[in-house]
Amino acid sequence: MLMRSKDFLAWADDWFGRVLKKSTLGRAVDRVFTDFFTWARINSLHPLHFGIMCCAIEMAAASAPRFDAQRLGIIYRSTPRQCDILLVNGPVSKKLRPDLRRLYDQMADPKWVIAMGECAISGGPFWQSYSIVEGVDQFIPVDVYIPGCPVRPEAMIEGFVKLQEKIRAEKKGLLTEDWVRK
Amino acid sequence: MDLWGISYELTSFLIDIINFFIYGLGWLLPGVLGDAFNGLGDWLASTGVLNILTMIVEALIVLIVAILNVITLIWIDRKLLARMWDSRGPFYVGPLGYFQNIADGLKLFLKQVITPSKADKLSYHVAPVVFIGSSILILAVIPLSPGFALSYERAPIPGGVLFAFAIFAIAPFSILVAGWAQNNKYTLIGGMRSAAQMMSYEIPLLLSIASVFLLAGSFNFGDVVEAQANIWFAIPLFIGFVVFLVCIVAEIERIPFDLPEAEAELVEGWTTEYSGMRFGFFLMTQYIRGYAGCAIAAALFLGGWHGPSIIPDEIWFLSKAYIVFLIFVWMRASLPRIRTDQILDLGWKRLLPLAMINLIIAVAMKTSGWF
Amino acid sequence: MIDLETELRSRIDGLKRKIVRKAVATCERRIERELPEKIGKELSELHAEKGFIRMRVERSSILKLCRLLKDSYKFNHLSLITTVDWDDRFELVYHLFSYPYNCAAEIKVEIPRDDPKVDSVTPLWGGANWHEREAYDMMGIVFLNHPDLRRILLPQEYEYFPLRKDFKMELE
Amino acid sequence: MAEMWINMGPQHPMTHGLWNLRIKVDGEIIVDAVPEIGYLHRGMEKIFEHRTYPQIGPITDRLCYGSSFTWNHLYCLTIENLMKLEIPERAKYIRVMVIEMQRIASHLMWIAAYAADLGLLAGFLWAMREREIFLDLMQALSGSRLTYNYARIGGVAADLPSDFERDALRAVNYFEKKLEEYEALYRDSKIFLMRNQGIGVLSKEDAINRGVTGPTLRASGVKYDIRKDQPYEVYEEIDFEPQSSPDCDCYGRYVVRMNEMRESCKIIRQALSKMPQGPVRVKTPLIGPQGDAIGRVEDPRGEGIMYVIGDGSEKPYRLKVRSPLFVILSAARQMLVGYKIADVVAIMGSIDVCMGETDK
Repeated sequence: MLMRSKDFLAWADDWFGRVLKKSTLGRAVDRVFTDFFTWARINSLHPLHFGIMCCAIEMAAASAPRFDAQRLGIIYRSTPRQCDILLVNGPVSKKLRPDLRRLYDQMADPKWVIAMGECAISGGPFWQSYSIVEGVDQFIPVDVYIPGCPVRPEAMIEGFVKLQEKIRAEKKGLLTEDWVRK
Repeated sequence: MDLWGISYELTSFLIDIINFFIYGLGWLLPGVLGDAFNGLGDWLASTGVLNILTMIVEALIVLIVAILNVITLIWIDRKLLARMWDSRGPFYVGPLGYFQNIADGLKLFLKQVITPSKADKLSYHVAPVVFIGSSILILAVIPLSPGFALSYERAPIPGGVLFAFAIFAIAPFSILVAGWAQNNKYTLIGGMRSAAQMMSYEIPLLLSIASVFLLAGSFNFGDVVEAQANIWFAIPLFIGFVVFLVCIVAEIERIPFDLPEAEAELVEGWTTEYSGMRFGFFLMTQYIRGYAGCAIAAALFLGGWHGPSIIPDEIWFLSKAYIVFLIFVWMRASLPRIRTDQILDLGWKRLLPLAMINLIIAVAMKTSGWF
Repeated sequence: MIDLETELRSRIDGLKRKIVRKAVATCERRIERELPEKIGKELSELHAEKGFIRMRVERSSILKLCRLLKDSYKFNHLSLITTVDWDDRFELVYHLFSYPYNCAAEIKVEIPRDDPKVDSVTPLWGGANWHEREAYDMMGIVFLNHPDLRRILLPQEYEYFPLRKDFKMELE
Repeated sequence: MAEMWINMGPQHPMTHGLWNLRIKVDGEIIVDAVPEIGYLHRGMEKIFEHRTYPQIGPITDRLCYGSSFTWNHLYCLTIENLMKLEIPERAKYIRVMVIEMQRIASHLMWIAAYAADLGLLAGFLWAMREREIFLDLMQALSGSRLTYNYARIGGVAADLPSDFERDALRAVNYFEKKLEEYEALYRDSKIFLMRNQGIGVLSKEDAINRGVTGPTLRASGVKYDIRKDQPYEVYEEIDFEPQSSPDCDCYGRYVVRMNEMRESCKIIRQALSKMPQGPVRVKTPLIGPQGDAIGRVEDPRGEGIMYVIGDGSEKPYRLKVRSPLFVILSAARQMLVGYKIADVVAIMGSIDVCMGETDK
């Protein structure tokens, strides 16, 4: 029965996890809280403050008074640790690719990726150039694609609304689902 | 009726209900077991236990009221800033976006907590706890009215103001530790800046409130506010009030003095590596400190809960605190960020002499017998 | 009043322009007269019109020519270094501008393809530094005596020189 | 504290785009700085060689997202020089007017980013608000908000829509009033002056030697504006004053840009009043001649040059772009060393970084 505190914590975590995930209790808890948690998630989408090319300007314009993305609770955070969304708004060059992957890895789960504009979707006008990755989905999973060259601010906000719909449809609870992406 | 009284009634009512069952069990069960239950009931109803439970209930009430105020302040901050920026602020979540902060907080609660592999584990996890714990402690001593104050058997906390400022001064320590523990150059610089800034602003801050103590002749919030029944200290000690406001903005790290977390150059400053609710703690704590700062300003300089008695005392107090906060919001909307050496210059070369002048004025007033 | 002012200003502008045109013409004439003597045979082409002086020079005397242009004719702004791949040789095109004389110069230098080396002009114009790094990055031309000749736009470990004509891109 | 290197970028709120500034600091003081660029390198010059002359137009829009029309126009100007085309007078006036609108929009983008860097978010949002007015005008012309593709080889894509003159005049009048509001926010703020005066000094000699151009050069006391000194289009017939400042610091750059916006308003008014009637476009050959040509314009960020070599086919043999920021960034070390970390944002913000043209 002798355990170190770390072992004890791991054991307790495992035991609680098993009970909650398997039993009806867990499902009941989830059913009560999932809606609540989903509400929190969809209403607080914080993208990473990261501009690449033209769409970055439209991203800035979207938070300006005319389009005002702040109404939806969209606030840009500068550090990837505190963000939910990686907004890729331009072509990804081969020099940038490892850095972008690292940014994605640094973000805390749950996280989503939006490919904004043609360049991020497929390389756009620079398709097949020697230094451009043809689409950001070649190395990170993308949830929402927003077409346009450049994307208009309205379209960007629409993309966020689409992402909200996606999260709402996923309806992931806290206990029965593992959030960490495999 | 005051807070202690309400809490006492509430607690004894709850204990009466519990004791109904305990004594019932004692009556039902025979022999030693029944005696034991009867003894438990007696113990619960004894004065000491009742007092301790009352204190817990009282603290909970104070905490909840304070947190509600803090949430409102965050909302006011976002809404008013947005209006000054010609936009709308949070709009869709709840009435006028009031629940936006709650959604943000809940989401942060659900986020993964990342501990960088090269971080100093113990201090990385302890620093946010120290930061938020010390800040919530400040709220304990701030009275909203003579009735609504944390007290023990109706005896107010002696030296409440001193206690508040002692606790205020703990924050730089935890910020420095947090900045160091994350093992990141930005956070280290942010932590150093924060420590330097807060420590150099403590001195003019304390000097400016020393003049208030001098005029009021007490370290208690209650006595200080009572001393302003005729005239607010902000009028005779106007210089001190201005110094105090500037210093408190520096202490709670808002624009123009938010350089420890200057997001443009230091990537969110000393919280760069914190994620999830640990970061949420930091964010919330800054507003808790903001609320504490505004409330202290209202109590020490703006006459606390004094005002025409049509409106309850608590509302008077809170509205004064909110008005001070509105000034901070206004400053944030219209001023750029200042630089490290300039902030220290301002603290040592401008505010400190002004605070000294203010102290001299206070001494002159006291000796001439005006107060 | 305002009409008078604009009238005056436009006249002054016209005068200024006349003076500048004169200065440009003087500069052109001086260069046409003096340069061939100073550089010698290696200056294979010299042609000036409307404040735009075209030169072609051997690569051994590019630094000498540039120093002369900068010191004697006040060409104080190096604007652009273009590299061209003519399949059998490389060509460098320098564009210089002179703020005081308000005239431009274009120097063309040919470099053999198998030995792409040329003197750096960074000691004369600090602004040439990155232009030359870019030329190295894109075309693989080595600048002698350059303080920091690394790739600038592409990753350091990149193997090709993409603007050379033999670097094919599947792009149609 | 020991000296240490700090990486600012590629993801850093200071960068406004995609580059990496490595600074070596001793405590808070910068002792060395190495800019690292190329994260947005798209191989533009290689792509140009594979496209026909009309196809290149839309790509040049993407050279600089802040002032796309300037680059589009520069491309058309260069090709017109190569083909020795003379474009209609009205098209020239329209071009001048749109260039100046683009300059205002670009400078507004600059002041927005600059204010956000200094922690003044009101400046950001206000400038973006006024920028929308000019974007609306451009949208009426071309149908697009950011990348217009409005200039064509041999003129402009279309004539002005109806009532455009009225809207443009109204926008300019409104904007001139708003500029005074900006001045109240910046020039009259003690903290703004404290953050800018004497910061990022680039002496006149250094500026010329490093090849710095545009507002940054003029803020260093050199009154050299390509629009005035080597006029293109119809700038010769328009009365305006090139702006310069003897300050050499961030504040000087601020003053130059603010005054340039005022001058741009004047130019738009004059262009509108002097604009003749007539066609806006001439027929152009699809095949370019042999030979080379150079186009040189005053971009909002500095001197933009395109150098084209034609080989007698429908594609250019070589099209070289001279980007102003590419050169100004190479002078970053001269501007940064000796100042504090907090000044990095002010200095790098004041030169108006746009990575699209820099990395090409």
